Parts: sequence; C-alpha cells; structure tokens
Amino acid sequence: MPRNPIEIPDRVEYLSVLDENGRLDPALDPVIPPDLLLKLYRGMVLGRQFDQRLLSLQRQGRIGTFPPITGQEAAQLGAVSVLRPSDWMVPSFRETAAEIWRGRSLESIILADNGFNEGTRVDADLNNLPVAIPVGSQVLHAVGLAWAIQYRHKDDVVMAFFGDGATSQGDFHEGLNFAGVYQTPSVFVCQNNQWAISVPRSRQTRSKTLAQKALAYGMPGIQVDGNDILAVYLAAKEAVNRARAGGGPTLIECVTYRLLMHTTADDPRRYRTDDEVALWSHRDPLVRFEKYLTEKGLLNPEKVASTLEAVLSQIQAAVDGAEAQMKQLGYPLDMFDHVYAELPPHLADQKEALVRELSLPGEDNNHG
Amino acid sequence: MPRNPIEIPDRVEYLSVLDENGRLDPALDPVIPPDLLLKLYRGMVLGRQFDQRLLSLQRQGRIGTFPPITGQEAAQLGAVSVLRPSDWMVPSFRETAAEIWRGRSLESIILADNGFNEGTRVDADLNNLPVAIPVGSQVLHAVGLAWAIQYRHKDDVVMAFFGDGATSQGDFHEGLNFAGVYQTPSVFVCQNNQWAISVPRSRQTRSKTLAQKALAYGMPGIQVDGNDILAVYLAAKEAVNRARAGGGPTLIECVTYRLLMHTTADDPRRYRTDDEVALWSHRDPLVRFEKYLTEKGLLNPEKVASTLEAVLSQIQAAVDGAEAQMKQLGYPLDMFDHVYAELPPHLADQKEALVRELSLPGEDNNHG
Amino acid sequence: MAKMTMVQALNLALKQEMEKDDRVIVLGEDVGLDGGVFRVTEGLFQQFGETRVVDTPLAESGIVGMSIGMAVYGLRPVCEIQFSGFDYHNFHQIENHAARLRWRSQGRFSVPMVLRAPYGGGVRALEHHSESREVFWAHIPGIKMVIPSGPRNARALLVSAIRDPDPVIFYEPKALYRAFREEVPEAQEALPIGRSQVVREGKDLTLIAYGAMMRPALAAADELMEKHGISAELIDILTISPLDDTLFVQSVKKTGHAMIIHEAPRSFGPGAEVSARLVEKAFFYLEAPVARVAGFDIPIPYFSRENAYLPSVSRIVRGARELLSTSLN
Amino acid sequence: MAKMTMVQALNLALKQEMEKDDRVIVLGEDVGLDGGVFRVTEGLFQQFGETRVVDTPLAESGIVGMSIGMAVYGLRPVCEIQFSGFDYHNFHQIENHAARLRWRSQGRFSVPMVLRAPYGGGVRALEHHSESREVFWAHIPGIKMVIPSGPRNARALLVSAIRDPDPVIFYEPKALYRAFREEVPEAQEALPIGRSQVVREGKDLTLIAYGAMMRPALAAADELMEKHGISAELIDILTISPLDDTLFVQSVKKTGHAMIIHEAPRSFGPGAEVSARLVEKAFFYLEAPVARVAGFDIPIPYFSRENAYLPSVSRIVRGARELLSTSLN
Ligand SMILES: Cc1ncc(C[n+]2csc(CCOP(=O)(O)OP(=O)(O)O)c2C)c(N)n1
Ligand SMILES: Cc1ncc(C[n+]2csc(CCOP(=O)(O)OP(=O)(O)O)c2C)c(N)n1
Ligand SMILES: [Mg+2]
Ligand SMILES: [Mg+2]
Repeated sequence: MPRNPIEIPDRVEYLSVLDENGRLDPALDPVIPPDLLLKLYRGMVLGRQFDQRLLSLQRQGRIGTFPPITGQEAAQLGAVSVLRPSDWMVPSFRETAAEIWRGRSLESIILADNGFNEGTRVDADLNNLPVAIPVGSQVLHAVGLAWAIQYRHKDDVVMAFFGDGATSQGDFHEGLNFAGVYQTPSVFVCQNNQWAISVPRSRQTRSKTLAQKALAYGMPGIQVDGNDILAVYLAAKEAVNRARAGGGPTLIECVTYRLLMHTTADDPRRYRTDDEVALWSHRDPLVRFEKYLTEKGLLNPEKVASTLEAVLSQIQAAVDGAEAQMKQLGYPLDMFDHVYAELPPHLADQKEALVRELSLPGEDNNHG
Repeated sequence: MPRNPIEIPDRVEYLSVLDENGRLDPALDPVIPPDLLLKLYRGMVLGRQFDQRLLSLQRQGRIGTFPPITGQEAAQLGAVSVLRPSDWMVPSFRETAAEIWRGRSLESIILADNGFNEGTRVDADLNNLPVAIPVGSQVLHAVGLAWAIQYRHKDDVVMAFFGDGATSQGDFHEGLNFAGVYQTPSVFVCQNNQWAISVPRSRQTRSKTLAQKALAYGMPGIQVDGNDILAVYLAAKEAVNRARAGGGPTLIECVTYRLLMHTTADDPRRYRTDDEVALWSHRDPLVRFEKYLTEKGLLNPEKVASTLEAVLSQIQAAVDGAEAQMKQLGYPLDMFDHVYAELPPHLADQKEALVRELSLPGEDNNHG
Repeated sequence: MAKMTMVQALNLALKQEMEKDDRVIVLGEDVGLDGGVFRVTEGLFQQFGETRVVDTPLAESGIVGMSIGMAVYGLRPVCEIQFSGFDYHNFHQIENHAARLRWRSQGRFSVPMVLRAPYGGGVRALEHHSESREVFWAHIPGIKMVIPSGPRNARALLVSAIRDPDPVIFYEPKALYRAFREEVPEAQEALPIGRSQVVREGKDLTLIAYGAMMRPALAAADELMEKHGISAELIDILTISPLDDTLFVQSVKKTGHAMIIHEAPRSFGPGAEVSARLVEKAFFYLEAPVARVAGFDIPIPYFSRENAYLPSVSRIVRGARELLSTSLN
Repeated sequence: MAKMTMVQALNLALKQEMEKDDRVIVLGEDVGLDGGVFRVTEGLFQQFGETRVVDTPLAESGIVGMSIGMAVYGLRPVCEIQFSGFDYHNFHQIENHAARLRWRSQGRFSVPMVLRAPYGGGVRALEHHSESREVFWAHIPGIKMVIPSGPRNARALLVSAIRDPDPVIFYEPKALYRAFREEVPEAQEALPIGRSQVVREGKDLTLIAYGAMMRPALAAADELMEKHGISAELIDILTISPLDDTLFVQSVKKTGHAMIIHEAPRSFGPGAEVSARLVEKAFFYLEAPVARVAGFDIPIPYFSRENAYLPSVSRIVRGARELLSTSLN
C-alpha cells in the first residue's frame, strides 16, 4: 500500500440531547426516573446558590479565595450522578457540585476555604479523593486506583475530572496512555469551560476538539454539550457501563463555560468580553434544564421556589455549622498531625518547641 | 446535531516507495540525484560498519557502553538528508548515522563512548544539539529553537528525533502541543524501532499507529516504512518544505527495527525471539537500497567493495585519531570547565583543593 | 525616583530590559493580556505584543523546555512559573538540561534563561501556593538561585539575572509583592549576583536571612536593641547559590554568634549550608552553636495556621537571647 | 545463610514480601521479562505474572502517579525508576502528592509506596546514570529516604520500606550491586527505618557516611589505624531522612572530631545537615570544624574523570589527618 490514509479504529463523536430551549431529542432520551431528575435539579440549584453564598462570604472576608463553578453544574452532575457510591471520584479543584453530590459536606468546603486543613479531610465512607490543585496531576492517581480495582477483580469504576487547560499537561498524556495500555475501568471527564484562567481553549491546543485526543491512546472519545445535563448523563452512563464491563477507558469532553471568575482573585474582564459571557449565559444549563422539567410537568413555580428555599436553608445551616466548628479549630499544634503515620523524633522535638513557645505569655496572639 | 461523528481536519497517512525487494513505485519516486543517492548509500554503510567496529572495541574494553543503530540507517539518513546545514538537528541518543551525516566526527563519538566530556562538544559550525539521554526531553528544546527561528524570521527548520518509547513521555506531549499552538517550523521524527529496551511497541501505547498521535495536536501525521530510505526521504522532504513555508509542524513515524541490542549492556534474547529478528533482517534497509541502486545501475560489486573499503579506512583513521587524542585528555582539573561561564569562587576553591591534591605524591594513579 | 512596590519594580526591570534588548522574551501561563496573576508582567503584552510576551499552554515542563531551546538559539527567555509549588513539574528540564547544556556541549551552547516564580507564605493562599523550597535549586550545579528582599534589589537583581550568561532561578517573595514601597531609580541599576549584603551593622550577634524573612529579622534586630540592648548585625544573602559566605563569615568572626532564618523546612534547608560554612570557616570564633530559626519539617499548613509555622519576630528574638545566654563567656 | 550480592539480596526481599503479601506490586520500565536493567526484579515476572510485575510505558511521572493511586487503594506498590537521574521527572508527584495525601486527607488515605532507584557513580556509565541527589528527597516533609550500604542491610531495609505506612524513596548504590557478597539469612530480616548504625568503634575521630561511600570510609579507617595510629569510629547513616542524629552526636561527644563523606555535591548536600546537627547538639564537644569530604559542586564528569570526582580513600585519610592537626588541643 504505497500511500494511503490510515484507518483509525476508535470513534470520536459529538452528542447533544436537549437543544438550547430544553427541547428533547426523543431518540436519545436517557429516560432518567423523575426522582433522579429532580435530585439532579436540586443539586444544580445547590451548586449555583452555594457559589453565590461563598462569593458574599469572600467579599466580607469571612473566607479566602475559592473557585466558583457557576455554569458547570450540568457538566459535573450529569457525570457523577451515574456513579455508585463504591465507585471512585477523583476531582480537580472546581467540582464543588459534584463533590457535594458525592457526599462531601458543605461545612468541609467552607473550612477549606478558610484555610483549615480539616476542610480537606475525606470521610471514611466516601470514595472520593480530596481536591488536587496541581493541574492534571490527579489523572494519574485515578488510573492507579482503577488499576487496583481491576487487580482486585472489583467492578467499580473511577471517574477523573479535569479542565481544558489540564489536557496540555504531561500527566494527562501519561495517565490516558497508561489507562489505554492497561484498559483500566476509567472515565476521564474534561470540563472544557473554554478558559484556563486567561488562556482561551483555542490557545491551549490546536486540536479541533479535546475529545479527539482520545485517539492518541486508542480509546473512544466523545464531545458532549456540557450545558445539557441529559447529554452528559448519557455519555457518562455509556462510558461507565463500558468501563464496568471491562471495555476500557473513555475520554468525555464536556463543552461548557465558566460564567464567573477563575477564582475570587481573578478579574475576567481583563481577558474576555461581556458579549462572550452574555452569549454563554443564554446557554445556562440550569435554565435549560428548568425548561425541560417544566415541559415535562415535573417542575412548576411553586416547586422551583420550594427547592430554592430548601437549598438556601441547607446552605445557611452549613455556614452556621462551619463557623461554629471553626471556633473550636486552628490550634497550631495540630499542624504536626498526619504528616507521617507516626511522629518521627525530629518532629516530636519541633512540636515540643512549639508547645513551649505557646506556653509563653502573649504568644498565642502572635500566631493568628 | 444530536449525535454525529466528528470530522478531524488533519490527515494521517501511510507511505512506502520501495517494496521489500527494492522495487520502486514510480508514481512516488522522489527523484533524488545519483550523487546524493550514492552519498546516502555510503552514509548507511558507514553507520553500519561503525557499529560493528564500536562493538568490537567495546568487547575489547576499549570503549564503554553505547547504543547501536544497525537497522535504522534508512530512517535516520532519509530524514536528516533533507536538511540544510543552517537547519537544526536535535537528536536523542541513537542517531549516530544522522549525527555523522550532520558533521559530527567519528572521533568525538569514540571519545564520548570512552567517558570523555570532550566527546559531546559540538563544533561551532554545526547546528546540532548534543545527544539527549533523558528520553523525550529534547523534543521541547527543538520546539524552543523553532520558536526562536520563527521569531527571527528565518526560514530554517528544526528536526527532532526520538523513539517509540519517547512518545509515552509527558515532554513529547507538551512539545508537540506547543508546536501545534505556535505553528513552529518543526519536524518530529519518531524512530519506531519496535522496542524500548524490553518493552514492545504494543505495550507502549494502545494507539494503532504513533503517527495518529499528531491528531491530538492539530498537526498532520504520517507513518512511513522506515526501512525504505526513499519513503523516509519523501515524507521528510514534504514535512520540511511545509515547515519552511510556514505551514507548521509534522509528526513522522518511521517504522523500523533495532536489529541489535539496546545498548551493549543489554541482552535482547531475554525479551524477543530470534524469529522476530530474522523477520526484520529480511527487511534490512541497506540490502533493499543496494538492490534498488543496483537495478538503477548506480551500484555494482566493485562499487560496493570500494565503498566498503573507503568506509573502513575512514573508521580506522578515526579510531587511531581518537586513541591518540585520548592520550592527551582526561586531566582531572578540566572537569571544572564549562559548568558556568565564569568559575564562581566556591568552585575556584574546590578546583584549588584538587590542584593541591594532584600535586601530592602518588595521587595521579589514585585517580584513574 | 518613584516609590514602587516589588511588583512594580520587577515590572520595570522587565520593561527596560525588553526595550533595550529584543532577545528578551517573556513567557508563561497568563503573562499576556492578564499581566500575570500577580501583575508582574502588566502592560508588557500591550507594549511588546504577543511575539515577545507569550501566553503558553498549561505545562510547566513545556514552558521551561521551550525556554531552554530559545536560550540555546541566543534569546534571553524570562519564563514565569505561576507559583514555585508548581515548578517541580519542570525540575528535570532544569537539572538534566538547563544546568548542563553549556557543560555537555563544552562551551558551544549556553542557557541564559531566567525562571521567575513567586515563593513563600504569608498571603493566605491555597495549598501549593506558599512553599519555600529553594534548596532544590541551590543544590544543582550549573545554575544560580537568587531571592530578593525588597523592590529596589528585586529590580536590580532581576536585571542581572536577565543579563547573566547562565540559567538563573529567581524566586520572588510573594508576601513582599505589595507589602511596602521603596524608592526605585528610573535609571537602570544592576546588583551583582553572588554577593550578600550587610543590611545592619552590629556587634553581639549575626542574623542571616533572605527574601520575606528579612522583615521579621529586621524587626527582631530593632527589638533586640531596644528591649534587650543586644546589637545584631543583619546580613541579606540575596544569592542562595552560589552562596557568598564572605560577609557572614567575617561578621561571625566579629560577633561570635550566628542565627540563620528561613521559612523553608529546617532539615536539609538553606540554614544547614550556612551553618556548615560557618563551622568550616569561622569555627574558632564561634562562641555558641549556630542557631536555625526555620519552618518546621512539615508541609506549610493551610493559612489558618500559617502564622504559627512561619518564623516570627518573637521566635527570632527569643532564639537570639537564648543563643547569647548559651555562649561560652 | 547464603552469600549474596546486593542485587540478589534485594531480589530476595521483593520475592519474599510478594509471597507473603499480595498487596505488593512491582512496576516500572523493564522490570518484567527483562528483570530490570540491573536484574533486581529477575524471576519475579515468571513467578508472579504480569498482574504483579508490571512493565510500564516509558514515563516516570506516570509510574509514580499510578503508584500513588494504587497505594491509596490499599496496595503496596514498589516502583523502580531505572536510574535516579531520571526521577526528577516524577518529582512533582512525590512532593505534591505522595508526601501529602495522608496529610491532605487528614488521615483518611495514605501512600505506602516505595520508589526504588539506583544512584551514584563508579560504574563507568553514561551521563545521568551516576548522580547522587538524595537531598532533593531528604528535604521533602512527609516521605522517608533510605540508602543501604551492603547486601544484608539492603535486604532488611527494603523489607521495612515495603511495610512502612509512608512513602519511602529507596536509593540503591549501584556501585555496590555486585561489588561484594554478604551472608544473607533465608529467614526474613527487617531493619528499622530511621536508625543509623555504628559500624566500627573508635575514639579519635568520627567518620559519618552511607551508601557506596561506606567502603572507602571503611578502608580509610583501616589505613588511619594501620599507618597513622588514628582510631576512627565509623557511622552508617542508612536513613537519610528522617535523619537519626543520636549516634553521630554521641560519637562526636566522645571523639571531638567529625567528618562526613558523600558523593553528592558538597554545597547544600547531606553533609551540611549533619554538620548543622552536630553544631546544634555537640558544639561544646567539637575540637575542630566538621569536615566534609564530598563531590564537587559540578555535574559528575563522564567516567574517564569520575574517580577524581568521587571521594577516595586517600582524600578521606588526608582530610582526617588535617582535621586532627587543626584541633584545639
Ligand atoms: C501544575 C499547575 N500549574 C499552574 C497552576 C495554576 N492554575 C490553577 S488553575 C489554572 C488553570 C486551569 O485551567 P483548566 O485546566 O481549564 O481548569 P479550570 O480552572 O478552567 O477549571 C492554573 C494555571 C496549577 N494549579 N497547577
Ligand atoms: C527519562 C528516561 N527514563 C528512562 C531512561 C532509560 N532508557 C534509556 S533508553 C530507554 C528506552 C528508549 O526507548 P525508545 O524511546 O523507543 O528509543 P530506542 O532506545 O528504542 O531508540 C530507556 C528506558 C532514560 N534514558 N530516560
Ligand atoms: Mg478551563
Ligand atoms: Mg524504540
């Protein structure tokens, strides 16, 4: 065969189920039971409202910097909602809604945002990793977990989250390549929110889609409308089922948008136009899902109001709970905990020195 | 568009020009002038014979460990031969034939194989980087050089070499992604010799070809028969011309085979069968090219013999030259040279201490 | 002369070097339109355009590896790693190549690049945003490691780093980015790399510090004098590697007492080398052990406990008084 | 008891732990059929199969990052990085995650992994194959760093490393892989991590070393006694971090003289910490400066000049004699 195009076995597809007005393509209906649909709706509202509350706390100086998720609720919840509790979720740092869905308490998030190490504690009954701030690095941990699951002949799967920017990191490449080689039960969910701080998707990589990067690893890739929770759910369900059945990993690109700032330390007006933000606001995943649920008769103004009310009081309770907890926390000596299984002698000495220091008059105020 | 396959703009092709019996596909003839064809032939013979000589030197303990190239002569020379002297070549560690083509002296290679830092010196008139041993790491340097060329509005190109194993490294990914984003004048030549020490191509990555990894970076990829020097030449020529004209980077996968050990410290019989080696021996790029040149009337038994003779005496001269040089080299104090532009005070002190030590009786023999 | 923050002073250094020398290229994540997350590259994109102020994809090894290639070609890349906690991603590119290409090519090539990164605690940031790990770089032969302590020396040292023929890791104490202003002359100023400075003269004790720790050290020196009548000499190391030990050795020969202060973890930290040099070069003048006031050997805690981790004025003062009391005479 | 090389002893440790505990997984480049480029994993693939002896693609960050995930799940990965000169590729995975996941998750997760890598010079190898950079790891809180010096302690320490609940960087002195044999009992033996050892008792001077440097140190101790009547005590650090300073502090309180020997570059090297600890804990017993016999602050030269770089017996002997002559009394 002197000169021929090469046939690539794996497929790369685009998927959307709800159009921008929330109208369903019946052929693709994932047929989600009503109670789950409403649970997803509540999760989206909670994610959105929690962002709002954290923003005001941050402005009041009652918490530190944090990364909002507004606009990405569908991309997060459509994906994690297909997992079982025994499956594993490996987040980056912008999956608040997904983490909450997976059982992380709002209190712990507030604690973390307030600079308490206790805030990233992971409860014993949750198969979630804590947030990973070094972009892309967590992808490899997800592959290791999936390898171990396979080794133990369990049928759990591991879902890893990361952003569009993360796809440029070497660890993303090495992780997906390992997953392909070992055919691990992995689902890689890329939250393509169009921006990596100030760097637009178009400058992050020249490939037309992020989904097609799957071809480099011999795995299927799918690009979904990430503001369409049914499409995300459908794609995630297929990928998770395939992984669970031993069919290997999948890369899912959720095309979505970060409607707010990168973190509260960021000013998006420096690098993107209001028009662009306005355009994407019209594709708001929450509005779209509301339309769909209303059409479907599952939602009405009263239900919307009561959901909001319930969510707001849940948030209020969490804020109160967290602020109460924080009064009990922050004793400096705790910083020596959990560095090693057992405190080595040199750290015992250092801790001892701090104990002596704290016992001195006027020292506590010296240490915020 | 609810659910559709995604169209990928870039192409991935397979290319071969000479079949296994050296018969040409006229439609694809790169029409290389006779003198260049013979120069390429001589380069292949030199690479092959130099390997043999280094092997015997190594067995006699007259040099240290080195990586043979036998079987990869076509994949190396077909590629570098399309470069101009002002273009840049960025090798890994197994491009001896290509380095020699680009002007590196045989002596310097022997020096390096003997543990003399002088052996990796790069002559002032050569646009080659020294060998890079950390697998894949050099790909990024090639992209930086190409970026700088573009910045200076020069029309030179940069050709980077690496192996199949290198494609698993994060630096390969980051390098090709940067090249795609900045559309640098880069040609990435993968010497897919089927093995990364004991790890076969099939366990290195699940993608059907390495060429298709180009799609992840929005660049064209081409897989060529790497034992067919005309195919390699043609693909390299196209890629270099495109890069020179501002058309951006290309990934070329040369499908070839490492006929000998990974390095002289390696024993391939531990991980691969003689049958496999025999199979690839029948695809020997040198034999194939000889057949073609003979068919074409450019080569005959006398010419073959005289070429071999010339090559052997060139090698002999180099070995003699290198062994003469080495008698003059190896003075320990030279180890402080070229670490910084100027020797900092603390190193001046350390060098001074070594000077004192060497002046003591019986110290020199203490330091091999 | 204008009063400037360190951010403004660093920005001025970059701006002026770029105006003078078209080999100088700024690259990194968000250094363009956004002006860098700390605004150190503010306005450079607008002035010099995208060919000289280059936003990169999100890949630190890529940024540094590409900078190496640019530098080998003859450019003077100044790359920014957004936080020092992420520069381990490019550790192999610096150790395996930036530090060795001059040596490997036996002088044919060189890597005149600068790697800028904000380091250290004190800004109530997230995990990985408050590290102080300068030893990783200081222990690598073939590169230089610089840490300024104020707007004026930050500007003057960055200029030298850009002009330096060898790779320079330039750590910026983010806690000082906007902490105070100094007069910074419009006219270019360069401070030699590889030289420490005596910032305050004293006779009883030598305090040795750098970067963000210079401020508590200075405050401690004041308090020691005012409250305890102890006269402390203060030395700013400025260049971590190659380490200039001449001034602190000289000083300790005078004072007989030495304390090194850093936020980096104590064990195998910069203080260990300072202590070892003092023992090698001023042993018979030392009247007491060399004291280390340093970060604990744990990851720096999230910000609610950060202050208890970082060396404080009172910790320095107390340590200094203990030091003088343990002395032989 | 069988006489074994270090390679055989390490192989035995892996084999026996894998037989006892199916959580133990070996992974890395060429560890399978090939048995590792130094044959440390020889035969394991045949005995335990490809699910427990895993050849990986060529990606160090991938190997370590995957090991972290495996360890979090409850396995005990023992990954091999083919040469320590390539483990900078995975530096961020260790610093950012392996060292922190227990701490970040506040005890929920842990990373009981071992990273094995051959380090050091003396085998006439290519560039990057002879480095000694243990400080990079020793300075990271949350991990442990171990370096054996002979077949028997290599085996016993590797067993402890595999069983350790925290991440352990295990550097193997490749120069000693086949340099000599020792009796290694068939019955399992574990040596506690975090403990140094007195290898030779003496009264005039304390030599402190580890890994491949133990051999020249021992030879120097002999020569000092035989030729110069100097009685040297020799301490093998074994665990670089957490550093056990009890024995060498005790010893120096007795001898008054200390010398630390390592092939790592001198500045900011392991010797600096040893010197600093001695000054902090034995200052008033020191009769002379703490001497460092170490690698120069340059990349280790290619092998034709390697011997002039590495600390030699004569360099140690000469240093020791100078040390005793500079002493106060
Ligand atoms: C290795 C690393 N480099 C840089 C950063 C700083 N940083 C934090 S988030 C971010 C952008 C991430 O973009 P993306 O992956 O698209 O995720 P998003 O923030 O959009 O959710 C950067 C550069 C980091 N956290 N880690
Ligand atoms: C970063 C790094 N890891 C490991 C090694 C050890 N090593 C040297 S060559 C090699 C295999 C390389 O395979 P490939 O890229 O296919 O090149 P080839 O040797 O086949 O030419 C390995 C693992 C290295 N040199 N660098
Ligand atoms: Mg993004
Ligand atoms: Mg190969």
